[in-house]
Amino acid sequence: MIENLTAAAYLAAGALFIFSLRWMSHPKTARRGVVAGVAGMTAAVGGTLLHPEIVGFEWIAIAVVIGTAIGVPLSRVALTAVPQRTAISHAFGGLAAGLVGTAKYILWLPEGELTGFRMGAISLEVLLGFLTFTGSLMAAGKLQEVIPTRPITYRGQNVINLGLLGVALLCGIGLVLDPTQWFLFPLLIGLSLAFGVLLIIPIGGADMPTVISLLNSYAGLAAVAMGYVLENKVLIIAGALDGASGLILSIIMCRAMNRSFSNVLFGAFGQVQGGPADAVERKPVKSATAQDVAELLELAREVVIVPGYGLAVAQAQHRAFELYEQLTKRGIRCRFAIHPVAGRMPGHMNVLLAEANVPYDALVEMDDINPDLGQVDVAIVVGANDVVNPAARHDKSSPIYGMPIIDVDKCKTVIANKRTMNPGFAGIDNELYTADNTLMLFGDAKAALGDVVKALSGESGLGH
Amino acid sequence: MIENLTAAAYLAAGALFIFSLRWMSHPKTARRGVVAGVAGMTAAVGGTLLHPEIVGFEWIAIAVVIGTAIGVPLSRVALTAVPQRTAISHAFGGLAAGLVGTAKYILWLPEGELTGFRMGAISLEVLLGFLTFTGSLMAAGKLQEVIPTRPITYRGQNVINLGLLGVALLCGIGLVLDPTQWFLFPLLIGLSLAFGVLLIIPIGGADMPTVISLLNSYAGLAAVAMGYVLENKVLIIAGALDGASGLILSIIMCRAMNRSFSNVLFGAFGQVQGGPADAVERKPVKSATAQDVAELLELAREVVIVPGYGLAVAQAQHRAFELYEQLTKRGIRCRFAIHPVAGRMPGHMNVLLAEANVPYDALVEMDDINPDLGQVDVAIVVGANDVVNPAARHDKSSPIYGMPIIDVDKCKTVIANKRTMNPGFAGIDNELYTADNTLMLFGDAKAALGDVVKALSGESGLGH
Amino acid sequence: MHSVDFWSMTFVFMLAAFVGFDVIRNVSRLLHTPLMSLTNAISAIAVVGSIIIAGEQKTTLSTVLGTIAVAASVTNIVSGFLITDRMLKMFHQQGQKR
Amino acid sequence: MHSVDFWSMTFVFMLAAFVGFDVIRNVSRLLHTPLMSLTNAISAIAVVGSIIIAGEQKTTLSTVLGTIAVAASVTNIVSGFLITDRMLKMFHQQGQKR
Ligand SMILES: NC(=O)c1ccc[n+]([C@@H]2O[C@H](COP(=O)([O-])OP(=O)(O)OC[C@H]3O[C@@H](n4cnc5c(N)ncnc54)[C@H](OP(=O)(O)O)[C@@H]3O)[C@@H](O)[C@H]2O)c1
Ligand SMILES: NC(=O)c1ccc[n+]([C@@H]2O[C@H](COP(=O)([O-])OP(=O)(O)OC[C@H]3O[C@@H](n4cnc5c(N)ncnc54)[C@H](OP(=O)(O)O)[C@@H]3O)[C@@H](O)[C@H]2O)c1
Repeated sequence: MIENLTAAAYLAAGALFIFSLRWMSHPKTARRGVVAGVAGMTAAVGGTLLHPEIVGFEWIAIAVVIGTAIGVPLSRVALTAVPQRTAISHAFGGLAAGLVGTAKYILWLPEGELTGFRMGAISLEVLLGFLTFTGSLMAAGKLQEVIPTRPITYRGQNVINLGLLGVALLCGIGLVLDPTQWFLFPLLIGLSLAFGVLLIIPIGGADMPTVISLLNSYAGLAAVAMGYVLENKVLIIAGALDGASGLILSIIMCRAMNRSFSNVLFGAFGQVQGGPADAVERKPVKSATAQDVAELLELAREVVIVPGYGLAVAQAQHRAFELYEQLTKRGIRCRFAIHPVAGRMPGHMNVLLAEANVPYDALVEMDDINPDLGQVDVAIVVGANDVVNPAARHDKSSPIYGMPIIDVDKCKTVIANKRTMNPGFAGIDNELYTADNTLMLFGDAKAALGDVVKALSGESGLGH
Repeated sequence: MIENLTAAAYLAAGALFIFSLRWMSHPKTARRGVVAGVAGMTAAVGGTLLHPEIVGFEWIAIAVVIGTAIGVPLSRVALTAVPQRTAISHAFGGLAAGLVGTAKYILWLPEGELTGFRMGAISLEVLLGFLTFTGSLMAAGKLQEVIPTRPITYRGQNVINLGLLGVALLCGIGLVLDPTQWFLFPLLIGLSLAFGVLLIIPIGGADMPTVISLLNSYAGLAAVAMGYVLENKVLIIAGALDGASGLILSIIMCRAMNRSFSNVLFGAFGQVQGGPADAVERKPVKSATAQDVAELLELAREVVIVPGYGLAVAQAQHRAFELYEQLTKRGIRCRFAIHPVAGRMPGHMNVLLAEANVPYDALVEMDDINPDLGQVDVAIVVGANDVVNPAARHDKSSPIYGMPIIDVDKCKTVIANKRTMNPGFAGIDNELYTADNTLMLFGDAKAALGDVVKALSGESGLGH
Repeated sequence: MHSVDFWSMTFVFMLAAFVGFDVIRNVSRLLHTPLMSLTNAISAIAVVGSIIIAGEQKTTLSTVLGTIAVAASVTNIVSGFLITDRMLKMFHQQGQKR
Repeated sequence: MHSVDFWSMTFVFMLAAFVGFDVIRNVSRLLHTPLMSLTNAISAIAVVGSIIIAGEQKTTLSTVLGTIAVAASVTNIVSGFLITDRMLKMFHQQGQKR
């Protein structure tokens, strides 16, 4: 009877998780998705608590209190710290999977319950769990810049890493053949932990979002392995959903950057190549003041704002919203053009601008806005660089060649805001800044946009 | 070992069926979908033949020969007979499910293997299987017009039908409670067979496509029930896929007709309400000759052809293609506007026109073409009626009010081809024909379009 | 049937239903007629059950029923796949040879 | 583990993977950041395994490991759902009140 209750609860949990993700297909239903997720998790936990093997709830209760005490503050971080938070969370997930696998090994070893299949599943779970643990911690460290963000590479690195992984797999195989060779188990754990660290070291801080997504996928697969170990189908479903999600997001990122997985994992792309000092004889740039920009905008009928990583760094989203409001008030059509990899994580710009109250129907995806750009009078590029670099379209020698970009150079006038002439994430110059129809608006995005808004509202007084 | 082989084959079959349907998402990959389907079926059959319980293959071989002998000619029917063929096929599917359920009952009864759960699943399988069998045969008969197509209704019909279903369900419950009450089993079969017939009698011939789709869904559910009986997961997967497909297609049809399921099943809609004789004082219509039409077309820059059921009846698709070719050759942009329920089955127009060599990129869905119709010079409505009836937009008292239509009345000129002023499927008048910008081209679609093509090519001789 | 098996089946059914709805919703409207005949062929999966009944030859009656069921299913498989392919062959793009 | 169970698991995995790919592909690009935290919360389903280990209290070591695992999972559940909801609350349409 209780068995059936538990099974029904797990079935419901699986269905609820699926609905949860389905409802993320549109902002209108997305919050319902969270409710479904919470309901699913409640069903899964409830069904588990019915398990007759559970003899005492005290430790569970203590753990829940601790988890809640850590979890609540962790959910209140600033939006700019969301990538780090996600990474830390993956670390916790990996740790849990690894520990459950370890506990199962310890419990089943004396009972002689370790069939080859179980041992294999446990080995996989432990490997994936612990490498996700240290890998995610490293990723979080790089994102928080506690650990140097530049890729650390040395000769033979890939050979060493793959060798380590190979030895770990051999340990797993050894255990499958004879689970009583218990010394192999701590070795497997140690190697997994070490592999997680070494895997991340050669990857630049800026590639961390892709890596985090991949780690998400690994965490999902660890849950699947745990599902096989515990013969629990809700673990398999939830794990598969996560695995798919992580994989798809990293594929989207790689595609939008026109790079391959192996290039991200082994390419050490995050380095500034050459750097601005090397750049020889740059064409002169035309620079403008906030007042100039305001005057230009007043004459425009259609304006597009292209936000990038700089907007996030400067926390300039609220100024961007004020600018949007000023323009809309004057009857100027104003939209935001969102590149899929603008910023440092998928959907980065969307959350930031949503936080600043920008309605989501004003956020237009690259593919939808590109055809319209010929009709746009002024494009304002705010702290974006690579995602608007025309070299991606025509310069076959450019490292970003082939990456789809927002074609702001087709707009009548481009205003580009950044602090210096330094390159962005990809470390390359951007001919957009020296184009004839581009005006540079130098300065921190928050301050610069603020000045433009002030100039706009001061002049006309419409908003007062 | 063999068990594992079978299980692996079933797993592969399940995955292949899913790929098969996924690849139907685009005509480019669709033929690959058939290959995947065949591969999946081969894997499933192969895995089954490995079953150690199978002691002799002679009957299986004979059955395969018979099935192939019937199947091959059945696949060669004319495209207009496809709905009937599908219905007959569903009948075979239902029969197979019902017979397997019956055989399992007969085999398990003396062995005492009939647990309550198994008995319940068998009852469901038998009920769904046999009602699909007779229901589909009736539907095929109505479509082939072997059986009178008009709905046959009488007072208390719904009560009798539901009563019959209720008794059948009671038989099932009785069997679950005590499977040895074997006389209940033939009663259940008989009631299921009768219910299938009675279910279809009150439904008009023209509603058969929706009914067929629903029966497809039932056949899928019968396979699912068989899966539970035989504890076979590939049956459950394939059955669920079919169940979903039938349900979605019937929902699409109902929505496109702006009707509810219960209206289709109990509404006896297929009757001609009032009929043309009742129609009082119709506005005069303007009629045109093929020559007039050809002259109009020569001056057009953009033409849309709207095919309907009459095109299928007249087998005029080849003429329509010739017209399309003539126009395209002259540099006139010509497209086909496809309403989701034009014709008598979902996708009817698409297959017909594809058969006549029209490229699928010239077939545009209603929602995509409606916004463009204001710019269209000439719309040629070929044997379509309800799907272009503007009453659906504004006349709240019309039975088709709310049904989305192709807004041909927004085109500069409309040419409507049909044989008479008789109404179409819904049995109502169409104000489009009396509109100021409409010209009627009376006659059989094949002949009429043929004349237009002749007039066009004769005049200019461009094609010669 | 053990309750474990029942739940396994039910998990599979739940997931397959989700897959089915997603997959079918994405089928091109162009192809709804071939879709009907393709699912028709796939629903002939009942052949799996029929083969076992016809092959295990436990009683004459069950063998006869099984044999008829196999014949009916094979009819669907053969005609379903053949006609689907026949229809799909007709679809071609602008300028594309057949 | 019986081979029957293994195959049940594998069917569930195969189907869940299909569902996962279809569902995630349909997630709005607008919501990719909240999606990451939502899947993060869902992947804390490891709590199910952790609770059993922590609750069956078979050995001290296993109880300790289980307890840590529960704490880690609960952290993810709590923070994952809360931050997702926090982010989603920010999204609103033109003219729509918050
Ligand atoms: N979104 C993702 O998921 C993701 C994942 C991995 C990698 N990436 C990569 O990240 C890059 C994103 O492109 P992006 O155009 O958004 O950014 P970007 O190319 O990195 O450029 C950001 C620009 O912002 C400027 N900036 C920095 N701080 C600023 C401030 N306080 N005020 C004003 N400007 C400031 C910088 O110039 P100054 O220093 O001169 O001010 C810099 O040129 C792409 O190359 C993409 O491939 C994205
Ligand atoms: N497609 C589906 O899946 C489906 C399913 C169920 C129901 N339906 C229903 O079927 C209807 C389909 O609309 P529709 O506009 O395609 O068809 P319709 O409304 O039934 O009209 C067909 C027209 O074709 C004309 N016609 C018949 N034979 C002809 C011939 N040989 N040459 C020229 N014209 C001929 C008829 O007029 P004359 O007799 O004057 O020639 C009739 O007005 C809708 O009401 C829809 O709800 C469709």
